[in-house]
Amino acid sequence: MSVDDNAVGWSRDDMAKRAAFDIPDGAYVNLGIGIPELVAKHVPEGREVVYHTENGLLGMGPSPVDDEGDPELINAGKRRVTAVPGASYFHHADSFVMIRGGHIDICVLGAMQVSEHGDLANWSTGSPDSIPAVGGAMDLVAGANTIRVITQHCTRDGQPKLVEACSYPLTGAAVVKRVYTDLAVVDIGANGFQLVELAPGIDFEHVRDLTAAELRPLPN
Amino acid sequence: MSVDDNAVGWSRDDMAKRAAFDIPDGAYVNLGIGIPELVAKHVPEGREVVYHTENGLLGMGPSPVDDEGDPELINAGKRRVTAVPGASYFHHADSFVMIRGGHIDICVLGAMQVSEHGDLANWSTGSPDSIPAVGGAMDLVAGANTIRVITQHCTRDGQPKLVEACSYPLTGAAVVKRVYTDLAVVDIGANGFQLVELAPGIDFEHVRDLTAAELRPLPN
Amino acid sequence: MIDKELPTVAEAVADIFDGATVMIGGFGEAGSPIELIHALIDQGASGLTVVNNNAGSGEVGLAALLKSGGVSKLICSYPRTAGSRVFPDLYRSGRIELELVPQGTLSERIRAGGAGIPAFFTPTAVGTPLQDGKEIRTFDGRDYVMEHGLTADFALVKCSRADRHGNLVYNKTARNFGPVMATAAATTIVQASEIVDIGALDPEVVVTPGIFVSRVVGVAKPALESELVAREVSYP
Amino acid sequence: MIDKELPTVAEAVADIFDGATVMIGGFGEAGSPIELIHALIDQGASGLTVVNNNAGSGEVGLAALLKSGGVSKLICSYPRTAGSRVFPDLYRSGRIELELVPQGTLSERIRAGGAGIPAFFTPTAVGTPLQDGKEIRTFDGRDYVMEHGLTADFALVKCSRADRHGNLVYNKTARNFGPVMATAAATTIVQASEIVDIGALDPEVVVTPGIFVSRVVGVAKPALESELVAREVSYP
Repeated sequence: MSVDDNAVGWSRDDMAKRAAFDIPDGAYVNLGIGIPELVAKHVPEGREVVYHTENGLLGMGPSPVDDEGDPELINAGKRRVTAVPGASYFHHADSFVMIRGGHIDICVLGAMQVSEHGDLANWSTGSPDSIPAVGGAMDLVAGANTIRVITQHCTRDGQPKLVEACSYPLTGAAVVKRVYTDLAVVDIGANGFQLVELAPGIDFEHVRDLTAAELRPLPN
Repeated sequence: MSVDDNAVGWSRDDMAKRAAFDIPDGAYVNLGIGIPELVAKHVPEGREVVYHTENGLLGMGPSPVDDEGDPELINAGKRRVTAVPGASYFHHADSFVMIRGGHIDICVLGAMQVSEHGDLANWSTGSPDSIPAVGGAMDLVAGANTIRVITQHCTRDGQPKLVEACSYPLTGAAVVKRVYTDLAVVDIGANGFQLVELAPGIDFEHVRDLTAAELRPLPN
Repeated sequence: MIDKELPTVAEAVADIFDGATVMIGGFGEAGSPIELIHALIDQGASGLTVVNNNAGSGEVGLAALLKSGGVSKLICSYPRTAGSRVFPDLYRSGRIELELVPQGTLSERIRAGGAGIPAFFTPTAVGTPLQDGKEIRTFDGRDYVMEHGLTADFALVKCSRADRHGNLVYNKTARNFGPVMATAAATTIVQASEIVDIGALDPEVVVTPGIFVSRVVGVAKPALESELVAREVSYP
Repeated sequence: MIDKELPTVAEAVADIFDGATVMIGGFGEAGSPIELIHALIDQGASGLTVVNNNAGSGEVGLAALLKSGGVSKLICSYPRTAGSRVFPDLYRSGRIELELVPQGTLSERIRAGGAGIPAFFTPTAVGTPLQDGKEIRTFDGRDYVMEHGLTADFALVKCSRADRHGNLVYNKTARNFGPVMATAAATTIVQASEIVDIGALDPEVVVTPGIFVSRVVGVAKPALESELVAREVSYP
């Protein structure tokens, strides 16, 4: 099976929606670039979640329509956004007080690899000709209270992203608590990968075969 | 001669005026409690000096008349003050960024003792029953670019305050560059105390006798 | 919905426990959350470690909290106030422990605590008795003292205006320690002279973003320590 | 009288010397002082060490400065921009040195530099290749990396409004690195979209107090990097 062929499993929006479901009312949340950005669209009815973007805004709202807006009101991915009522602006050092100081409840990031120990690699392939660029990822994984990951279960060429040990340079060691993929929700605990939920139409064996480390099944 | 009997020499206002004369146009200045506070009244015509008070105000103005004003607009001595046009408020950590980071050009402090090496003692007699209280003095002497002192040349009971070595606990070591007393202006350099100027009616021998360390006379 | 507003100061401080570390904002009376402090006295928690720049004046506010006997340790830069007897009496009779910290080191330790920085180096206090027992390290030929970040279980902060998210603005030099203490406490409790609608505070001028605030209680006309002291009020 | 205003960007950057360290504000195009950067290109200083979060885009602003060959080292958290070839080409051909610093460590190092703090400990980058060669120390059972304060000879900062004292306010997320860089440079040079009368800025809302600012120059309608890039402008 090609993983790009997502006839079964969760779409990018499904994954984001599933992650959004786990974010409680009142949480302060930082969303990484890519699929994590979609989480903001799926806050369940009746909850109020405050989004932080590390370039100096708490209370980030959706991107303005038709790419209007202020070119100096952007998110960490340099996309134009809006500010919701109750927002505040601050400088970079203060923004990372929020991150490093443990004030962000949940951070949802993308990943290149996640190990069964919760190690995360999401900033560099380590290839000598790549341009290394880390941004705020290392600060987020070191500082936010709960780190979750949204990622396709496998790379475009079918390599598992959930592994025994990351081969890419780490963003942080033992930091990821939960992973949302197109196939499943997987927790990471003292015993490694623990299946929490399967996407519709996906069975345990399929996920297990695409996971390059032991995956514990749902408890009976 | 009793030092309290200041028929000759400089008054408190004279000392403050002399210190103010040495503050250049455009300087950012922090003034300690006591005689140093008087310096602000004596800025020479045509100069603009910005006063910093460590409790969170840059652009401190004089105390309001008749003790009006806002009880939450005070200086480091907890006296009500005003804010001049161009002022700004900030929190304590930011205020000490200005101090520790070397952004304050001149700090004028009071003293209990100053040594010929520039050591300053101005926070504690070291007496076991005194209440120790340091405030921002140690931060100011460690951080401001130039530390000057205004003080009576001797204590109330006639003890010299300019000494070879401080007997009181230090506020900072090798920090004071210039001292204004009721009798003289004295610089502190590699060779210790250097007379710069005598108050009217005061001769060198008088100041020398009331200084408990070598005092170099005015160069010929 | 996020609504951090509580109706009374008593409810706001109800869970401060015996032995807690409590940061209390204010420099002198400016920014002193006097109603929250009085509520804490009424609540009766004991064995507290209090962090404040001063030690209060008269027998109200912080001085009253000290007098109540609920404070076993004070972390402070300047515990001397003209005319106040409460702290000197406790200190001289050995009934309170004092950790004296230079004011800039105190504010930076609190900021570091809130910023996830366990330790930093400062030139302040080098060559003085306040460096005793601390690690000294040389950078570029100058000596520095290593100081540790400071955190607390609770912070009591006074501000001028707040919204239900806990966004705060302050009045003039009453700002002082409030913003850094709000970052450094597990639970930050704020008394606001006014609670405004969400969106009423311009995002450009918010000083303390709501992420640092746990509870807000409106205290419309806060008492002034200096007025109470002038009237020789003694709390409770 | 204090008047930090200069009439032109050329005069404002005239004394930036070969080999200087120059902090440049901005996160992407937000807060990028593009007119000051272009003036620096025209001025021709070389061998610069530049501190910025990114590496510019297209061939204007920061990317143009890099392309000019005047920069020998970049201290940066994220030198990757879709569609920009300038930095990748310089980097791959070994013509520029890169010091990669996590974004929060970068902003804190700059703040520390401005605050007189030579070093501090952070949990960021522990267990990653970016801890290599750095001191690791354990506090309360957790490992931290020691990082050093960062200062500069010059900072180039963009703000929305300034007065002749150098008090500054910013526009939205264009604030980013400006306030901390202003504290960390020996000479801080600011371009302001508007210069207002002294007293026109409310003291409660000033973000950068004038003490941190050396020079202010008005640039009434600053160019937008994204618009220049879209028009494929190449500076000079």
